[in-house]
Amino acid sequence: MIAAIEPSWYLIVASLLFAIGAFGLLVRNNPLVMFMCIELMLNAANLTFVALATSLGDINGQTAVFFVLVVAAAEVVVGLGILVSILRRRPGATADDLAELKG
Amino acid sequence: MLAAEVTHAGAGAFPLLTALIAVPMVGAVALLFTQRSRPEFAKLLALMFSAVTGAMALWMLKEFDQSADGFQFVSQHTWIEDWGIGWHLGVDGISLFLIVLTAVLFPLAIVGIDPHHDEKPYLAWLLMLEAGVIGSFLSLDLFLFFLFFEIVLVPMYFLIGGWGYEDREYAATKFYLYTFLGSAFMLVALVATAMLARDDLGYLTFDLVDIAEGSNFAASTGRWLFFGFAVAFAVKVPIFPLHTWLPDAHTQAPTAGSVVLAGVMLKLGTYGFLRFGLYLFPEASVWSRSLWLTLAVIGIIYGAIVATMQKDLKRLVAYSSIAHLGFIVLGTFAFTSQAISGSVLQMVNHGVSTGALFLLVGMIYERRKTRQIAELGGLQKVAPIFAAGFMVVMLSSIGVPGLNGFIGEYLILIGSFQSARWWTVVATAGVILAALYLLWAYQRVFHGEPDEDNASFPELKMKEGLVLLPFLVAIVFVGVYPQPLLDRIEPSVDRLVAHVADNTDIDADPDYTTQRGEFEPEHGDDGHGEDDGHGDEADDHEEGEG
Amino acid sequence: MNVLAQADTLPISEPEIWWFALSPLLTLVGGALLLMVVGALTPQWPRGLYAFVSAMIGGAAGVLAIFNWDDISDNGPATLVGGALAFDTFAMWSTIVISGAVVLVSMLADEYIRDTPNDGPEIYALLLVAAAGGIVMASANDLIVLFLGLETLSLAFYVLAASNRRSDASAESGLKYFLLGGFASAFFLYGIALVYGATGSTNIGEMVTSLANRGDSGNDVLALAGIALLLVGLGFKIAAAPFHVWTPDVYQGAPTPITAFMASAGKAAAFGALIRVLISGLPSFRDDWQPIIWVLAVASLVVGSFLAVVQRNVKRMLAYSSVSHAGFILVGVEAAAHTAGEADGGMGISSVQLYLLLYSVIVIGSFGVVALVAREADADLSVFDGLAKRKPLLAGAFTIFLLAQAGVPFTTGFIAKFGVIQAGVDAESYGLAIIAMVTAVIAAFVYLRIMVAMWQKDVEDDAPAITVPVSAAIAIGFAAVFTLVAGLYPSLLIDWSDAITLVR
Amino acid sequence: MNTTFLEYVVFFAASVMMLGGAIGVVTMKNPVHSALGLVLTLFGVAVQFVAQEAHFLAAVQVIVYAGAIVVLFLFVIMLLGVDRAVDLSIEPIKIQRPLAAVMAVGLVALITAAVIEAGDAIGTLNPGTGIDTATVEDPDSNIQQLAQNLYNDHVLAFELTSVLLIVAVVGTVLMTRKWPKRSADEGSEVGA
Amino acid sequence: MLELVWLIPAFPLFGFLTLLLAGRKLGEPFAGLFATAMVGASFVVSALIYFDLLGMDEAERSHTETLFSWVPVGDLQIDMAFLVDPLSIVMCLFVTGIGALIHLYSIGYMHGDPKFSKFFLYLNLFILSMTLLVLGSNLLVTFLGWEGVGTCSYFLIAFWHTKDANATAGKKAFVTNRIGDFGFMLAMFLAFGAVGSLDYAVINDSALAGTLTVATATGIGALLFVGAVGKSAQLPLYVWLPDAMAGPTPVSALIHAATMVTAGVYLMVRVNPVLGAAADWVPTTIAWVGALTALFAATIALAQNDIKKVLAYSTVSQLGYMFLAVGTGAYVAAIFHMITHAMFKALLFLGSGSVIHGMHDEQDMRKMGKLFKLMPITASTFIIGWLAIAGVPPFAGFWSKDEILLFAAADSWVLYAIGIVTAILTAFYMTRQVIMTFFGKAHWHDNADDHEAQGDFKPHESPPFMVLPLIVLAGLSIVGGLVQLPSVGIIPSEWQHKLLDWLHPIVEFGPSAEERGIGEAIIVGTTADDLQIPLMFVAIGCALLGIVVGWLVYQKRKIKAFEPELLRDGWHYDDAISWFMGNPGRAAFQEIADEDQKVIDGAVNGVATVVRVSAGEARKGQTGYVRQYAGVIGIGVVLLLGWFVVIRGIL
Repeated sequence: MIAAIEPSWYLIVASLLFAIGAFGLLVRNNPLVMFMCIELMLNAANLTFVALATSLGDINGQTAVFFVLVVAAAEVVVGLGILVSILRRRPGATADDLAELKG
Repeated sequence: MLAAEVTHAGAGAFPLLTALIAVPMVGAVALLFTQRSRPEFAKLLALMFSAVTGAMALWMLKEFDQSADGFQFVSQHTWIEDWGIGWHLGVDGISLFLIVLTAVLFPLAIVGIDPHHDEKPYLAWLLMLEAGVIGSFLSLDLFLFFLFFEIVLVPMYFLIGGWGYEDREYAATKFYLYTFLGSAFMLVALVATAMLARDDLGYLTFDLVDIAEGSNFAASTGRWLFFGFAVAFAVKVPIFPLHTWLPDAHTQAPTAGSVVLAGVMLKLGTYGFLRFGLYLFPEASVWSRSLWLTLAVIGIIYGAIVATMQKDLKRLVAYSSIAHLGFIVLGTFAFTSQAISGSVLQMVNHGVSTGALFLLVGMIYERRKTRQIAELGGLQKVAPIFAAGFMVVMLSSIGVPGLNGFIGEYLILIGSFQSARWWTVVATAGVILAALYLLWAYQRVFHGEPDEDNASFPELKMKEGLVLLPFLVAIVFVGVYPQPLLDRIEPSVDRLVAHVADNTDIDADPDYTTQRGEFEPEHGDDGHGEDDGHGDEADDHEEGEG
Repeated sequence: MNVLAQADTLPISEPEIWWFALSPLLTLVGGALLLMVVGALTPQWPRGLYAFVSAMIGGAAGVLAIFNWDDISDNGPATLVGGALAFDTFAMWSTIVISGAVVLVSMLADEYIRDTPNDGPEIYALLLVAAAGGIVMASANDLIVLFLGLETLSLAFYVLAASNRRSDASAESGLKYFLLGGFASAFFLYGIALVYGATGSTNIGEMVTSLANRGDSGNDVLALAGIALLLVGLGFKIAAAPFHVWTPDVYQGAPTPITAFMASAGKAAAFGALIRVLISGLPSFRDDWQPIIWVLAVASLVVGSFLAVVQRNVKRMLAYSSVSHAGFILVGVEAAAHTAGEADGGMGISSVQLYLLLYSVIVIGSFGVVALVAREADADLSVFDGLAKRKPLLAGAFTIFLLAQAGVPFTTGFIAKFGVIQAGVDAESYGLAIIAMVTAVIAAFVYLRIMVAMWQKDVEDDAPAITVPVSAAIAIGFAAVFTLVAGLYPSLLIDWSDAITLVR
Repeated sequence: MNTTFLEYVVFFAASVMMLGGAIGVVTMKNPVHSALGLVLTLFGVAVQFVAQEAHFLAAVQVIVYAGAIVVLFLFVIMLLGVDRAVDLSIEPIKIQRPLAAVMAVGLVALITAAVIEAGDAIGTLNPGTGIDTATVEDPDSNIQQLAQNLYNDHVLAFELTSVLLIVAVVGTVLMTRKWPKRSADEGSEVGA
Repeated sequence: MLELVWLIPAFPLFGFLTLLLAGRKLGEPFAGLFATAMVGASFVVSALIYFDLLGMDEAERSHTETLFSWVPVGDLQIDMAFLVDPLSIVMCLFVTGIGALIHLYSIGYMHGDPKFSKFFLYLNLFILSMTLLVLGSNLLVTFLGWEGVGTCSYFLIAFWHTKDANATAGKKAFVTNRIGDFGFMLAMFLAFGAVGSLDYAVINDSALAGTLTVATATGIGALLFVGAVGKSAQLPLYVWLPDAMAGPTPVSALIHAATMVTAGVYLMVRVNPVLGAAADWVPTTIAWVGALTALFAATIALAQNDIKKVLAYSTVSQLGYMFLAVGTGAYVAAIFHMITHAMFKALLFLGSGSVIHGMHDEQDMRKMGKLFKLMPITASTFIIGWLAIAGVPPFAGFWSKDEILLFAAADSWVLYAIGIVTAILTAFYMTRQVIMTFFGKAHWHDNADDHEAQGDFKPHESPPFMVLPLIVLAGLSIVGGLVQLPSVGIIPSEWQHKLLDWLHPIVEFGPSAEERGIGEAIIVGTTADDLQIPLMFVAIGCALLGIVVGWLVYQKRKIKAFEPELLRDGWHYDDAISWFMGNPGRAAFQEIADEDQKVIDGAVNGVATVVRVSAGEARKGQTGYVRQYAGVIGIGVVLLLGWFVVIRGIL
């Protein structure tokens, strides 16, 4: 290995990214932004995969990232589809506005 | 030593016990296909099925080999092989009369009580209930027993909820949940029993006989398991302080529901204690007897006191059941042949007399549309025959000698006195209270001058009389000549007592011809005979002695 | 699946593929494609044909799974496609359950969906694909494959939940499900990553081997962190408290047949995955995660039963009750945990699978009735008032399902509960077993409430008429009969479930 | 060493980029700005990939994410016209922010703790055969290895992604297809 | 003949069943006649058996006739069996004999009552029970009869149940008796535990043989005495008997004077070997309870105005005498007094019934007076009864009371003093009653308005059905003493102690018995025995003293009548009990019943409420905000991570 950076550094940075994403999902009200936060979390996971693959010297981690990318893409498509269908009916609706089901 | 099972000669050909369960079940299903608009046809059909069941039960009674102490008419088939569960039915002296009582009570309830609406489902539930109750009494497999023990809740729930009085939803739900809660513990204990017995037996089985004879639980294990079973039975009995579902359920249930509930369903608890408590966990039963005896005695006194102050006639009878069942529990945990035989007999007796009481209270309600004691009065003047019937049943319930209630109560007390002296002394005091609340109620309802509403109280009708008659006959017959019953009950009870004695240090057959009982005189001037008295009794009831 | 293109320069040796073993999966995916492609190319099909085809495909997958089961019984379990999938009785059982759910739900959905502009092949295609995803989850022998299966299932569910576009509730439930599902998936993925780092592989078989040889490695902490996150993702899918929060809202908002599918196939798949990951993959950490399973089980039991009590909406009641059922199934998982990784696996896994099968039928039946009586999200209890007088058979069937859910004897519900309790007791988890039974009592109150409404309340005058379409009637009828008959004579099912093993 | 120092620089630069972008996503009032923050993060991640010799993934990251996904986001934002700034100082759910903070801090702390505890042991258990990195002689080596792995060990997963995409397609069709208006039950049908 | 003993209860049973089925059809007076005939038949059978026994050797005079096995469980083998021996047959004789007379009387007394046949139904049932009581060969059969008579007593007290007081009195009698039964039952349990049987033969033999320990014997004896106290209306349980006068007068005569209430005495005599084997305090207590009851009841009787109440308290008092006898070992005297008392008290009651009948249901003596001329036969016979109870020789009561006093004196002079004071009081209040009713000033016309027959109301003599038994009983009251004449010189020795001889060996006597401290007390050689004749004159003197003073007070009005409220109210004993039961007792019951609802049921409903409320609170957590759900999941994540990383991993 040539990388001098400890793998744990990457992991810690990734955990920060992940936490920011999770935090964002909790505090933001706009479903699109919440959605972006999920992407942040997935990216954190990806970074973790790659860092671990590097430290393991194992290509499987990288392959996994490849799959995650596809998943993320599919998820975005579906998610945006749902969002569009909702926001078309109720323009400007926030996540908090969609709280009719409760209790 | 007890493993031998007696299969009755000639009974092998026809699966009688299975039929006892199947016939009412089939009847219930058959009723579903009748027309809603033809209630009388449904009633006829239901009556037919229940009568056939009753006839089969009576035939079983006739064929029952009274000298044998094991299970008879045994029907055993594998059912869920992987879990060691079998369709294992059998009858012995302990269950015999309970089954006969059940099978006879239902046709009477069907004939005698009119639900007023929705006859078809009502009758179907009744028949299903009958199948469940009989099944519970017949099951010799823990799993099977639990199935039946649980299933009876459903028809009862619907009967109370569908045909009951004002507060029926509350009462039905309370009944269901309360008893279900008890069973929850039992289920866990039951499974644990089978699982732990597997270590001793070498195979997984839920068979009662196999487990009881083959297992050897460590003391602490057995106690926990017993406790699990006991909770369910204690709720069902009900033992103080787990009783409050009963008054509500009884009061709100339709008459047939009350009759069946008091007549046979409560016995599932006391029967369970005998069949599954003592038989499976003799050590734990003996170990915990002080608790049960104490609760039983509290129940006797407490039920009577609370009954005294009831304003609702049905509630009063319900509380009286709590007191009466206290006696049965007392007898069960006395571990003497007399006491347990008395308990078994008293189960039947209570079924007859309290069943009849509920029937009569139901008739009063039919006529007056009230159960409030305060609104009744002077009925003896306008309906003397009705009053006479009520009186006989009431006296039986009080425990007047010559009637059935006395025999059971007496056997329980005399048997318990030998092994649980001070509890019995208190319990005997409960006999006084029984007279108090019932006579007081009788006075308020039947004595005095009838007011305007009560003056037109109709006399007992022919049909009602015919329904009541079997109860009265049973009350007097058992009171005067209980021997045929006792002869059949006793061998099985002796066997049970011997089983308990084998596994504990209880003396199954104390020798009464030598001096043993010490009545502590106030003077304390006589100490002799102290030692040989204790040897006969459980080592752990010094608290009662001292 | 087409054979992969090979570049001349790349010596790629594709793994051996045993097509018949994959046939249930292929059937479902192929069926979905067929529906979409043929559906797109032809004009509107006759009424009910989409549903029929979907049901047939589901049935075919189930039948193929049965053949495979036979094969496994004879030749023993194996792994497929380079160790990506497990080919064992456990997987086949899940396949059968999920395929069965497809059949029943398709029949239920037919009439329901016909009333909407969605009456095309899409819904059914999504059902089939979701089923395929679920089967992959339950058969996955690789965490990445598991993740992909989970995403396939989830994405399909998100869309299905939101598919009734006339209903705000449906849209809301879809969005909520999507956001929370994505959130949970991210945790799950992160967990996979960490476990991968700690074990050097995502393949379950390799994980077990490497963990068995791990010695005194500091990596354990990383693996533990990963397990925690895996449990979050799986806990979310199985709707175990406190990760159940989405369940009531989504179950209520989603079109009712879809809810039925989620509660049956979704649960079966998720529990399959849970067992794969924990029992198959991580037995060496069982002392670490077993207490969490215990806690999740208790929390689910308590939360599910308590909250169900205070609901007014029948769909929400059933949703919360499904949470408590999840708790029950977790009792079986907890039992299996005691012997995870040992030769004698105990009764846990069998009991879980048996529960899933029996519960699936019950819950589909239950929601099927709800779908007919209260078509939309507003399934208030009062809608069921006097149902017994209006539709006695329907009310009778619902009563059977409710009794079964309450665990009343002579129904499959009891057998299911008995199985997990037995497994729990066998594993000496007495406390958990008792808690489970006590909460079952509380939950019983819910079912009693619905029964009271049906049998003892009077019909509201302005209640809309209830029509019972034939296909739904068949599905509900089958479910009711199955619930009773299998409850009465469960030995065959139990016998089969006892043969459930996990590939090692 | 220079190389090492450079790596530190790259690492920190990329991390700042990545985390800064992430913070931007969370804190930007306008969703469009959030999307741009996302782009920043994605690039940061891509740089991190490159730093770890995962060139192919870095490329795909940029193409798929930045090129497709973010564009899709922006497209939807514009389509729906939700590109309005919102006031983030108001939090309608009181407990939400402390909750989120606790969660975020907890997550970071616990995972960091785990990582630090694992320390040198990371990557020691069951290590792989090594990752081919792009060299001058064989610029495709990483890609080839990846491909081989993809089509060999992960062929099923790969095929599953196609199923996933089917779902996406069918789902989107279902969600976005126009429904005929039905005046009767237009409006809320949500339960009380 | 002895084998036919079952016929004794069988006749009344047959009568009962017949009346049950066809009573209304038989109607008046045939139902009554039929019932009377049945009891009469029993009497005949009893008499035949009596003569049969008479012809046997003393040792053979015991026969157990087993009908069937009644309650057989293991060691407990209880037969439905009758014991024929001198004691039981004597009891049978007077139960059926007096019973038959009272039946006869009732035909007249109950004339016109709408429930005429039912009355006889109950009476027959009563006789059946009573014969079972006395014939039972074991404690349980006796108990069957014991409870049976109690139940009949309940029925008959509450016979006119439309009046609340009657119903209450009936219930009171039953419940109070049950308190006594408590003792009876425990005694049986103890006996079974000790000897494994409830047969009198086994228990008594074991007591005689000395195998019964003192402790056990004490227990059995004391507990049976508790039973006897209840049934025989002794302190502190006598309260029900005065109230029992609410029943028809023949019932008072039959049940609450002649037969049932003496069952306790019978029982004590029946198990006299056990009492002998018991600790000394048992007989002493019995004696004292008897003596005190005798005195206490006599004082109350002094101030009663209800003609039947006087007799009721008098009955309590006389029963006290019997227990005094039992306690002092004078078993034979107890039986003797029981028999004579049955005769004269039945006579008095029936006489009072006749008066009440003649007065159109008036019971207040203050509204009577000067009835002698109007009701000569009733008055004459009543006077005979009066003399008998007052202890005037040669009437029956004198002999029996005198024997009791003799034994009391032999035992303790204090007891004797109490007895003799009671004797004076008895003579006094009975004199008061006779004068107020039959002599003195006529008050009945003052209150004529109160009576049904207004204006021309005039008391009249009763019909022959009623008068005939009076005459018979009067005759018996005169000669009853012949049964057991004392060993006083002027009486021929073969006439002496007939009853004592007859009851041997049921009541053991003689040196060997004395040695073991059982059986009849031996008074030979005591001071009392030496003073037998003087004591006899003292008793006669006391009786005369009471009569004279009574005559002076009520007839001559020379001395002001002393009738304090306290006595009239029975020392407020009954009131106190009623108050206690009605107020704190009832309140306590109500409290417990309320607590049942509040605490126990409250706990059950409380659990339900806790579930509902806590779930309701938890439900609010399900806010519908998706972000909050994510927060919940997030917290779950942190907790899980905390567990795995910190607790399981790092620690």
